[in-house]
Amino acid sequence: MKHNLILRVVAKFIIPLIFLFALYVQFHGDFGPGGGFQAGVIFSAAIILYALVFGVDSAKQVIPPYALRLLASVGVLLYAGTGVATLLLGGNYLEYSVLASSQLDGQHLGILAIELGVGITVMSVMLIMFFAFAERGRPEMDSESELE
Amino acid sequence: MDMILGHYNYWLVIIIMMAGFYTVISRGNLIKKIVGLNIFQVSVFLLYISIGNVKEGAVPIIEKGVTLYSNPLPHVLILTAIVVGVATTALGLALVVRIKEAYGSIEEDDIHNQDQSL
Amino acid sequence: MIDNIVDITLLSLLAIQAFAIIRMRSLFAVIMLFSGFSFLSAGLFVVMDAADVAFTEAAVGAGISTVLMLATLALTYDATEIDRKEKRSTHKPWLPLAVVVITGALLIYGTWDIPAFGDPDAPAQQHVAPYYLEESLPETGVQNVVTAVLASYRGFDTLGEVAVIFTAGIAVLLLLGGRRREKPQLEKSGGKHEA
Amino acid sequence: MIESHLSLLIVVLPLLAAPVVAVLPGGRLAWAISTLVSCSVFYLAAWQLINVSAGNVISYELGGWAPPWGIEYRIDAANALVALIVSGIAALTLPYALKSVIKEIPQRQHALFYAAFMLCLTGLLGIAQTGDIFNLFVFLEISSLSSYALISLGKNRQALTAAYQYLIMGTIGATFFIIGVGLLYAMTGTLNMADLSQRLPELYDHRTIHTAFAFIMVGFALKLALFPLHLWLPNAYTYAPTVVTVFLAATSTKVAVYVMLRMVFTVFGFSFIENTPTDELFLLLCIMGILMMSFYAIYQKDSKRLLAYSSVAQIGYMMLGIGLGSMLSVTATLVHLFNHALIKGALFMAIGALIYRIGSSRIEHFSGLGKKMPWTFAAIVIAGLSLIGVPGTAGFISKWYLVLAAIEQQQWFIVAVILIGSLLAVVYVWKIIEVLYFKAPNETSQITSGQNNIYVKEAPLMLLIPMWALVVANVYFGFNTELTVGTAEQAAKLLVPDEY
Repeated sequence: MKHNLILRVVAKFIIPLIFLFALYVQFHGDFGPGGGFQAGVIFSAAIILYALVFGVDSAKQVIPPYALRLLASVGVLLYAGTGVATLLLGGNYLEYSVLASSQLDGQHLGILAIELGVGITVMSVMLIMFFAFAERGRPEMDSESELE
Repeated sequence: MDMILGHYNYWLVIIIMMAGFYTVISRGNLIKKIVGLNIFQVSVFLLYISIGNVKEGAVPIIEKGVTLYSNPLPHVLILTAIVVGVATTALGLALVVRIKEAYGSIEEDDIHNQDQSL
Repeated sequence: MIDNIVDITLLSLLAIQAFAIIRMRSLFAVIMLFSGFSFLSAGLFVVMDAADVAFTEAAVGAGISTVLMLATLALTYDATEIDRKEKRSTHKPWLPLAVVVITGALLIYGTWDIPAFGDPDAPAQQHVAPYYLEESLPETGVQNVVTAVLASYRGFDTLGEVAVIFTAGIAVLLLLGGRRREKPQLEKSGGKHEA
Repeated sequence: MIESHLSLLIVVLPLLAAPVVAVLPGGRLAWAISTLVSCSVFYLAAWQLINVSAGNVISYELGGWAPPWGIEYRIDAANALVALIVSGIAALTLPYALKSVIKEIPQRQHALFYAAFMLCLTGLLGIAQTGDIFNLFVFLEISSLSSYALISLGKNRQALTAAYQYLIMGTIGATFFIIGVGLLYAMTGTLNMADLSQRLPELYDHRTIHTAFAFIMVGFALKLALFPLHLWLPNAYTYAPTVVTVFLAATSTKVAVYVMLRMVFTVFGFSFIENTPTDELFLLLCIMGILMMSFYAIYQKDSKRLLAYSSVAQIGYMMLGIGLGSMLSVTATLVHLFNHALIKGALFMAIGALIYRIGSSRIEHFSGLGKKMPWTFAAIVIAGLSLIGVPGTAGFISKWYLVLAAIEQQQWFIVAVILIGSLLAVVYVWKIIEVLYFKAPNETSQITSGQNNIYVKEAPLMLLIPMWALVVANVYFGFNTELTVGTAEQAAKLLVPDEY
């Protein structure tokens, strides 16, 4: 499959669109359906598609596994850290209203931060899972074609 | 009749739920058990969303001119539950892969026999 | 009425799929059916006005879960076994059947007093939820009430949810991240992505 | 500032520690951070207990939203006692873990191991602290998922099947629980426990509420391994790494018992339970569980499995207190919950020390070790006496209160069962002690460990100190009952209304 020209060209065209869509879902959750979780899944789907078409190894060069582990942690810390920030600013845990001068701005900022945290963690964990399963099967068969 | 119209939804959901539950507790194949567990959970999601449904209600995204919305709280709970569900599935499947590597089988009976013969 | 018909049709299809999954012994077919099951339930969520849930169920149930199940199938059966079938169970199905029938009967008994489907006067629609619908826009500035409740009113649940996902990531790394036990010649690729 | 956010920090500190620990390169630093965090959490939990010991209730609004719209932490003496025991056991298990983990788990997994441990702690503490029934489910799943992963790390391949079995049973339990919660929500529209307890009494005769109750009870009976839903527990405890067994045996089922208490007494109210056959059913299952599981324990050849069956029997004692439903019996449940954590913690740590030296947990391989490892042996004897319920130990106090509660209601049969259970405990504790002390060190039976018992040395100090801290606690709380019984009575007053 690594040599299928049409697939490679189409993938190259589609993957940026998926990224764009993921970003839209990430930041549009305030107005329509969507949010960090869905965006994270879509974002990881783009990279999984990349891995399927161009091989797991080249996908790993894009995002090395240790970076994924780091990112998963960063997402959780971003979320939990937002709560700590509100504590330090004198509010209760996750009381976003204290983050800015007005309640609405504070809420907006807080929700933005935690949704980002959710998105980052979900994306990295999905990829961690995908790579873990893909790696496990590699020696026995061409895992890419099996996983499709 | 009112009873049926008002409750058919719950009853159908319960039937699906029990089909999933039966798959989990009666099948010996470890992958199929996980599939059953997923069906069981999805039908619980359906139960929650049914509870939050309001006739003629709209999707709970505030818009001018709309007065009747569906209940957003069950949606929130189920979003969380879906995530918990996929986390459980992933962990369960990872265990299945390891069990296969250790026992050479993912059938409960085979595994049981191997452990007994030790 | 149209809603009801769509609702009944989708639910019946879901029930048929669920029963087909019990009967079916080819695991590949089971997983594919499950994927369809998830997708169909996402459709049902849309019918019941839960757009966010539908979106997530489609991405997770029909997407991630299915991919992981297929990956597991690929890892646990030889590629040459075209029809990867579960073994026929040697146990009598009576005990699980009895458990399921009792549980189901109890649940149906329990729905007898539950408010009718879609009833706008049900306690669930009257107690906490109206506050969210009225106050979330002025208090949080978010139009999507589901997002407002998820991220702000019940933000701590969502933190827990992120922790659950994180736990699953750690668990998968613990289970599959290392090298295999029995195939030493393959260790190089197995352990490479470990830091 | 900390004062007002105390109850929150107890849960958030380990949650913050987990992602940090997960990315550390080595195990030592991860261990140090985890230990530091659990010690601070223990300190905070002690502080919290002092704050509520006067009978007042702390309420903390997460996100600054008032309940029932936001999630609330609601701490009274019962929560504080459970949080104290969970964090206390964690603070003692982690120092013990350092050596044990190095021996049992591959080096590159250490950081992830401690991260999973922190997450498990987060989950258990989150359950203990929360006043919101759905938030409870979320934290239950954090603790469950991390437990599955931790159990699967055991050396034998049976650890994998044990973890899988636990995963299936645990998830069914959790799903039953949320079905129950969903039905409650349909009838009341709220998820806040205090709010639920206000709204439920007028709905007592609704069938939906009865069903919801049944599902929540079955769900948690699975989680706490109430006989006959205990099938996952013996395997899980037997095959998990030592440290994991110590921690889970001392905390996980205890937290589930606490949830049971909370559901029965706070959310539904015991007057609801009395009108259903639930309390009689509880008593029946507990009696059967105590007798049958104690018998099972006697016939085990593996020391960890023996203690696991004993745990299932002990859970029967705790649930007896719930089934009797009086102030005295609830006090007994809470005291036993606390004491049993100390007992099983100490026993599993001591068995772990033996495993550390000889690499096997089978009782026949322990022959003669009592003289080679006198401190470990003494710990087993004292904790074993406490498990039996000999006067002068913590175990006596809880059984004493349970017997009093049974006598108060003139349930002579239950008194008899408690005494028979104790006699059976004498038999199975003796079985270990006999091999340890009275059998000569056997040179030929050590096939699995590859060494013979003659050259075995006493366990290292890092294992002995936490073990003995628990042993001393077992004796201390056998004489000084102010903390345990005092707090439990305080909690029981809030849980059981005055008419009893």
